[in-house]
Amino acid sequence: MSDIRQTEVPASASDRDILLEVQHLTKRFVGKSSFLGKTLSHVHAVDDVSFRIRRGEAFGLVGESGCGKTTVGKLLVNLLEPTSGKIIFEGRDLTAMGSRQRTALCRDIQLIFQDPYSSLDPRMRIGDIIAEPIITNRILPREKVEERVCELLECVGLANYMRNRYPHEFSGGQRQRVGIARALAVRPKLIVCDEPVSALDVSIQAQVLNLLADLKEQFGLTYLFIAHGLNVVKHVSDRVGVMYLGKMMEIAPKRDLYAEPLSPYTQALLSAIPSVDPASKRQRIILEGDVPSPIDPPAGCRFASRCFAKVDRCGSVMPALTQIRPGHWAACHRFCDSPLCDANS
Amino acid sequence: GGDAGGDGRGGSSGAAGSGGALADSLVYGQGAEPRSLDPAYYDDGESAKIACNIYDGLYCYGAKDAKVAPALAEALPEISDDGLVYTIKLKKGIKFHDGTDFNAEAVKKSIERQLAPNADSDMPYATFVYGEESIGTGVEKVEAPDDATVKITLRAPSTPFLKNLAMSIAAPIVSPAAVEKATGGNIGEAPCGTGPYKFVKWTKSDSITLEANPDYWGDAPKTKNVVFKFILENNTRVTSLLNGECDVIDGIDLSSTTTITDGGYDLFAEDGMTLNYMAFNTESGKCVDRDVRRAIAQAINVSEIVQAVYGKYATVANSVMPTWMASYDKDIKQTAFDADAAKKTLKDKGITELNCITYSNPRPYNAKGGQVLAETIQGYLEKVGVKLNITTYDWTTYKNKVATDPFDVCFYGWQGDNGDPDNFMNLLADSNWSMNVSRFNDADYRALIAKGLETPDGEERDEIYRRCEQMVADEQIWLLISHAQNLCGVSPKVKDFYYHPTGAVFLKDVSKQA
Amino acid sequence: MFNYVLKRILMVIPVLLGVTVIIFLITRVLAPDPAPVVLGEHATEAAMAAWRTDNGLSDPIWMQFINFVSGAIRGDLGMSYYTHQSVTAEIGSRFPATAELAVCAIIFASIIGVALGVISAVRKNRAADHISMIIALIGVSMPIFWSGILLILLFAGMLHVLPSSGRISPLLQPTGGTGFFLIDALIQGRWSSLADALVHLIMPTIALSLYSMAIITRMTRSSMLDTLGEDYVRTAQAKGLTRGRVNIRHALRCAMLPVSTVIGLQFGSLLGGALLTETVFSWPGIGKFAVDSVLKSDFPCVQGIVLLIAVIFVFMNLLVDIIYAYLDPRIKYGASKEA
Amino acid sequence: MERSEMVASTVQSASASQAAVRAADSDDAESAVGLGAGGVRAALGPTGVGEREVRESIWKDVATGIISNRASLASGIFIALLALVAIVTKLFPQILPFDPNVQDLSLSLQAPSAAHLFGTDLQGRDIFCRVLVGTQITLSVGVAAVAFSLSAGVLLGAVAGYKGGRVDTIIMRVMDMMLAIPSILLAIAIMAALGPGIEKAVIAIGLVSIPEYARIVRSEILSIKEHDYIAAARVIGDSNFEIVFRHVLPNVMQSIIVRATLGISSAVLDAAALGFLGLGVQPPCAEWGDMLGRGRNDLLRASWLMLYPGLAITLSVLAFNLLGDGIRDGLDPKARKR
Amino acid sequence: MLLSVENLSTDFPTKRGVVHAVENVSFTVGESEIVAIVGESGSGKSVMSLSIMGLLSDPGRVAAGTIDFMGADLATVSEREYRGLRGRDIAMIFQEPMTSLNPVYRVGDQIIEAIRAHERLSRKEALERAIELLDKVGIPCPQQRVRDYPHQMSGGMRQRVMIAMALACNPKLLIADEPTTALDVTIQAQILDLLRRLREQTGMAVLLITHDLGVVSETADRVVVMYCAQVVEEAPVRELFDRPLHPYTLGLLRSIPRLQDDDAKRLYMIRGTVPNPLEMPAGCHFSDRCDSCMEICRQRVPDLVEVDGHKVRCFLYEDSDGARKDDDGIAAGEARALADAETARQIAAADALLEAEDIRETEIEEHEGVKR
Ligand SMILES: Nc1ncnc2c1ncn2[C@@H]1O[C@H](COP(=O)(O)OP(=O)(O)OP(=O)(O)O)[C@@H](O)[C@H]1O
Ligand SMILES: Nc1ncnc2c1ncn2[C@@H]1O[C@H](COP(=O)(O)OP(=O)(O)OP(=O)(O)O)[C@@H](O)[C@H]1O
Ligand SMILES: [Mg+2]
Ligand SMILES: [Mg+2]
Repeated sequence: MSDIRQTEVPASASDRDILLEVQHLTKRFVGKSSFLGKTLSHVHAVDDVSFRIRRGEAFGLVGESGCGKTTVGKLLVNLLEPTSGKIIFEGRDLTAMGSRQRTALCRDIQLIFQDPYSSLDPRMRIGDIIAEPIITNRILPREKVEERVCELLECVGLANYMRNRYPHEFSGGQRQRVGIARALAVRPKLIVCDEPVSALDVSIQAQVLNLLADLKEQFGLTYLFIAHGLNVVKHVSDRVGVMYLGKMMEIAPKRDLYAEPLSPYTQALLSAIPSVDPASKRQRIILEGDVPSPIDPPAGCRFASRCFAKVDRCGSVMPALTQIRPGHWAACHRFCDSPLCDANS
Repeated sequence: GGDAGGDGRGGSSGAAGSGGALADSLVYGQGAEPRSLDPAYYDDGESAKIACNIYDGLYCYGAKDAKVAPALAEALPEISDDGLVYTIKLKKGIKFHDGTDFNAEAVKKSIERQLAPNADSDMPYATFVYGEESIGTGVEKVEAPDDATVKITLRAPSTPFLKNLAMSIAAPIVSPAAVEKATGGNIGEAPCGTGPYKFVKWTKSDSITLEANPDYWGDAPKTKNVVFKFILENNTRVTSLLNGECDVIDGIDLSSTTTITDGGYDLFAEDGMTLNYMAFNTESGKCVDRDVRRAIAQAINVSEIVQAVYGKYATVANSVMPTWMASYDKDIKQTAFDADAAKKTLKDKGITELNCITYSNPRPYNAKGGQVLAETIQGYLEKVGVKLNITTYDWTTYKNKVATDPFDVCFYGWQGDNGDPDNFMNLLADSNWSMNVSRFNDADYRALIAKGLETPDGEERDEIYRRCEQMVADEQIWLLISHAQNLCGVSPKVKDFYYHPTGAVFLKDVSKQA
Repeated sequence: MFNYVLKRILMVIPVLLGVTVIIFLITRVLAPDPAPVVLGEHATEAAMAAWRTDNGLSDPIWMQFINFVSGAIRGDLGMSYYTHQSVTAEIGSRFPATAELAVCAIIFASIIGVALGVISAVRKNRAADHISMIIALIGVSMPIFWSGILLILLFAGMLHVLPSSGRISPLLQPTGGTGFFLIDALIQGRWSSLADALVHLIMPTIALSLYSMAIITRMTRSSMLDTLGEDYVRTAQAKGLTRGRVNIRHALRCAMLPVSTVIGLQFGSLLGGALLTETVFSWPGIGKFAVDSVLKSDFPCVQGIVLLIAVIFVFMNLLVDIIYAYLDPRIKYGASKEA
Repeated sequence: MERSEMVASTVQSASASQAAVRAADSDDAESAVGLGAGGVRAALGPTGVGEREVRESIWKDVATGIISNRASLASGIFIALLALVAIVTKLFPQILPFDPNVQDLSLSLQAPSAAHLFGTDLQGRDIFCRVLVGTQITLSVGVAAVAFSLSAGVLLGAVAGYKGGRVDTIIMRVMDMMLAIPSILLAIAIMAALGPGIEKAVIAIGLVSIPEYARIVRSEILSIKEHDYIAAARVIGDSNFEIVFRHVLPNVMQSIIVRATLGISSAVLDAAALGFLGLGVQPPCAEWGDMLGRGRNDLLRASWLMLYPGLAITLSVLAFNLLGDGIRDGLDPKARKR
Repeated sequence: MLLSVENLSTDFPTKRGVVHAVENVSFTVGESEIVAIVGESGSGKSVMSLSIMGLLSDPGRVAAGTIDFMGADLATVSEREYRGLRGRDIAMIFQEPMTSLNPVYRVGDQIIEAIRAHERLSRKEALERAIELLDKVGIPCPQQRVRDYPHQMSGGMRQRVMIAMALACNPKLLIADEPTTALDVTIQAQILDLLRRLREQTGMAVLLITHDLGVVSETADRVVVMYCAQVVEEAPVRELFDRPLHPYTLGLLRSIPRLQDDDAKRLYMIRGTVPNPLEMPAGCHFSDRCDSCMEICRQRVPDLVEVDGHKVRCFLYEDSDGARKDDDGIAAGEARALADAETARQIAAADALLEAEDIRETEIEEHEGVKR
């Protein structure tokens, strides 16, 4: 139903700059299956999502629980097989590769997990956890591994002597640092941070966010930063994508997005953030109802059921992600109808 | 001496029915469930014990001996001179429990169902009692010239045949009408005979209930209801006696005897018709050498064993035949205990190790089970420098193994069927190794046995078996151990209880004080 | 819900077929030839051969299997080698005894087990808890056959207050009916029979249920402790409900979900335990029959019993699943995954 | 996993009846930290007080578990003693006052006395010595049967759990089939088919408990597979082999250890049951269940014949149960954070 | 005052020692006032609220202090009376809507149970009331929804049901323990909106426990900040955000990324982590992490002193003899706290920069090393 031309991947930079390009990425899980194993319904976890990440950029991905953010992350690091769509990393299509080749490329994309408790093997020492990827991928000769581990520990602000401790001896923030060090160990080009701070206390959050910012600067890393709070994403990322129920609703440079959100969903999301300063608070939009189930969602705009500005078409046709302003893409019938809409691509 | 009293008191108290009213039920506890109540289909004492109260045979044994007496038959048979034709007159006016008449036709049918071609492979005693065509023994035909006369023609003369007809296995007369009605002609669960008791019900694994047959042709049974309860565990059975749940129990373990007498209950103990022995493998292995067999026999103090294992409830066997049988001879000399001599011989022969197989379950001839014996003998042999390796099997498995395993010694025994010497002595002439576990194969011996079979009862016949006995002792085929006593616990209220050596328990005259 | 039940029922079939294969392999392939055992002392080779042919043992093994399975489907499990009666009848006449015992045992075990478990969870780390846990520990550690013998020794042998064996005094046995003496006696109004049957049941029930009771106690305790720590229990307390109501209506009700599963499974394992209990107490059920049959190489009976027990076990599981699904609305109303 | 299967698997996993219960029943004396503090945040900050978490070395945990609980410490010592007795009586049989296997009929059925602490049996053998020597068989059968079923069960469970899919279905269905036959009946049938003997008892007991181990290992692996650190290992490029051996198995170890300890207790019980039914050891070998089974015939006259072996069985089973409980407390799986 | 908690201390004796989960906490809640309690995880917020409800789990116990609720001292009241209060006068809702409802009963029945625990109503009347309540908390089609099981509802709906249940008997005080932490922001906005509306409609007071300062700022009238079992600061909400006094509050406020902040700036971080409750620093509990830590801070626990209706527990505002400093001293303290925080932030940033250079160097070396 959507025009290919319109759904071309939003980009405004030259190809060389593009580290990662995701095209029409779709992932469906089996929801219910019949007795004979026939699939009766699908969970549309990620549905036709496209975006690009430039080198050295931090791309934020926000959305409510269950909208498919983690699934996108897992697809990128090959923990899940996409149902369809392409993942082009440094010009090579990962989805078209054989598994061996793919594994070899794995080390270039690393993942930081949300839950610092379950992401570290409780039976391994911190030092070994960090050393493992180095050894597995034969990045350094054995005798140099130790040295490297020390550096990495230092990098993430942990003392050298902690190398011989086990994860349970650390606090959540410290564990998260270990997870970061492990991801850094293979010198990845892209790090997918899956809600790295949402399990942490406020006072610890800042430590980890600062660390991520520092590391990005130091190593020129590229981030895909997943979060469900817009304020955290804003602090970290350069551009932000907003997802809702498996669909990308809006992509824009941070400044544009926060200053002038186009999609009604983004607007609602922004207004819902409880703010410390009442002065900066925009008009509160309280959405009705809950996020619908991703199992066999309705045909129209995914957000239509809760939208405060919906028009007739919303119920039947999913609007395509369209460039409304330079670099600012949105999927909403309100804008597609506007003259701006035609001007793009 | 068939009526050797022993110290059994329950049986010999003559003052029955002296005081008070009689109870109308009697509970008899036994160790296992019968296989069947169709005489053609069981081979076990547990079944016979019950069935003998439901059925009568043409003949029966004396109340306390192995003499054959007429039962359904009018008198002892007329036997033709060649010993082949038996003419039997029947009692008249007797009815089966189902109301049909007992007559010559019924006898004919009862026997013929166990003859080829009617017999099936599940009839365990058919060939024993009625012979086999293939080896030219047994019944050739049965005729009923009139309602009260039966004529049985044998293929070859057989002295034990008459005794077989008195057995409570295979020989009892069943109602042809009932057989016709039963599926597969098997009345195992719906028995119907002419006996003093009628079958009422069989609760599987639990009990069988009988009730008095009001139309019984003989003296009326004294107790109205009789229940046979199956209680597997020995001590539980004893407990049930002491607890008043049972009035009589059998298969008592020696160790429980004091418990029973201490509890104020009577102990019935009389010699049975059994032999308990250790057999040497004469066909292969280390015991093929007779001297070795003798030496081993010398090493073992049988009377000590019997005393220790069975106490006073078994008699040391110095003859194959039980003491009370006519042809028993107390002068047969068995090898004497002499450990030193044994040690020397065995050393010379270089025997240091022997393989032994045995059975774990208690048997009628060995209440302690073969394992105890084996272990005991293991002890004696150790003292003469021989190691006995024991392998124990469950009885049923064991019966396979004695024919197939390469053992040096094994344990076995025999419970007599019909009180005839042939029944014991022909074991060693058998070519079936699970019967003849010593695998003894001697032409002279076999000739003697064949002769004994045809010779009519009398001194000549006794002499034949005496020679057989001596041969067994000299060749040291078996190490005879003991003749077991039948032990029963009896409530003092029960009068006139007797456990017949053939394993039958006739309850018709037994009464119980209320 | 319907789909769920259907699916579970269909899953039973391969399991039962597998059980048949396993037991067939053991009895017909591994085990020694039964002929000499069954035919006994006087059997000749020819007789044994004839017997084998009669009993279908000379057919190729796969054929025997097909015969057995096709027979089993028709409810014909063959003939006992020993008694020449149909196995179905042999088992059928003994099954009520086992069922009665097992049902009494499971009821006893559940009531006492749940009660002890609840008490010890509610009074955690107090004397009542420790006592219950000690009982439970002993329950799982004492061999059934030992505790059974001790009971007999004490109550029948020394105190003479309980009968040592059997289901009922034979002359009090209700005639006809279902074979379940308690039920028959009730229906027929034979109170002395009922009392006698109950008295006979006491010791075997205790011996048999001890192990299951212990398991249920432990399971109830831990499940109850889990639910007592659940948020909704605190919610219930915050509503101002009484302690008893919170413990029973909220905590126990939810704790019973896993416990009900265990109770169902214990019923299956009781049937296994019945093997030993019935042997010790001369209880005329299929457990004792199973042991006897195995020892007598009466393979048709062994196969029949194993199959029956497997069927009971599997259907018990099924029943438990269905009850569980019924008790737990999350399953009854097809919940989404998280919940 | 669909709901129905979830239930099915709860049910089935519980069907390793003891296993489930024992696993479920852990002393959560102190794991209820941060009661109101929902979710992960509660566990944040430094290691909470009294909070039990997975500790580094399994063996250290095992030791801590045992030592921190008086009952399990006592049973640990008791088991160590049993093992010592077994080894010493095996190596130096002359240390025993009487030869446990040599009969002396003159001493038949003596009541317990100073000379014969536990009395004598029918063959006049000293029951005390036989009980002591019985530890050899009890421990070796227990350990061997568990080792047998453990290795087979772990292998099958690991393959089923890790591979999933059809392999899983097939393996687990076969396990279901075995579970549907009461283990003691299956063991008896196997023993009847194989004939008596201690090795065969080990095989029979081992075989029948394979499904339990397979189930436990499988469900453990399934739950461990959910942990992010497995995903992390895959992301850094570990192969399946490395993941299984470096991350999965070490973390399954603890439940295996607990289960194995408790498994020994049920193996001892099963062995005793077989012995009791006369399907156990060959004479004159002393085995407790066998002694009990034989002693039962003389029960009314000589209650010591079944008293001491029965006590020996009960105590050692109890000890293994308590030990297992202690170890489980040390390794409390509930403390593992998800 | 509706509720006034005075010097409340709650202990958990454990094997490894006594955990003082709540130490000397005092605060008040007035009629229809929303008081927020903020603090890090483990700071004792939940234990404090459970102490008020009398629902402490083993081995917790109220060690000292009084909890005065409408004239009754809850710390000494009998279990029976307590039960009468719970659910009727004080209601409570919990953080996890997913697990706070009993999964095996219909939500309607659970609400009815709450009603009938305190009021003699027939089932039918109670059901009507339940439907009414569901309607009030904004659940669409309440007539049908009463028949739902909890699992058939989303998290937001369940939390509404919890609120409806809490409202069943028109309580005077609602304790809401992190009612929105588990929810999405858009749903959180709905719930907070609901709470505010209800307060207006029914005049019920709310004790709102949270760790999210944003929520506090938008919802509460007054704020109590807890750190390591103690109240470190208490103030009306605007006052607190405009003029945080305690270094911890200050740090907390500065460490959250705000929408209007300059993103390039590094966030302020509070150093270290929350201490283990069994190994509390000797003096001020925050001293280890405090940028303005002084000698005295490590020796004594400061008292809670009041500065114009604004209470704070810190030696920046308290003399060594325990008295509140004069206004100048307070201003100085305030200034110092701010300055220290800024310095700390800058130092940290500089450190990070240095480190970065270090690492870059070694990395270059390594790269070459590997190539060779
Ligand atoms: N393995 C799976 N099988 C089936 N459904 C899945 C699976 N993994 C995820 N889903 C479903 O896909 C949808 C998207 O999940 P995902 O974890 O990507 O969401 P998310 O945006 O990361 O949410 P959160 O903020 O809660 O982490 C959810 O509805 C989820 O239930
Ligand atoms: N049962 C208990 N045994 C021992 N200590 C406990 C127990 N319950 C709570 N504590 C301790 O009490 C302190 C306060 O816990 P509490 O749950 O009140 O924190 P909180 O502020 O509610 O945290 P969160 O924000 O995570 O909910 C913690 O240090 C905790 O370790
Ligand atoms: Mg996620
Ligand atoms: Mg809390």
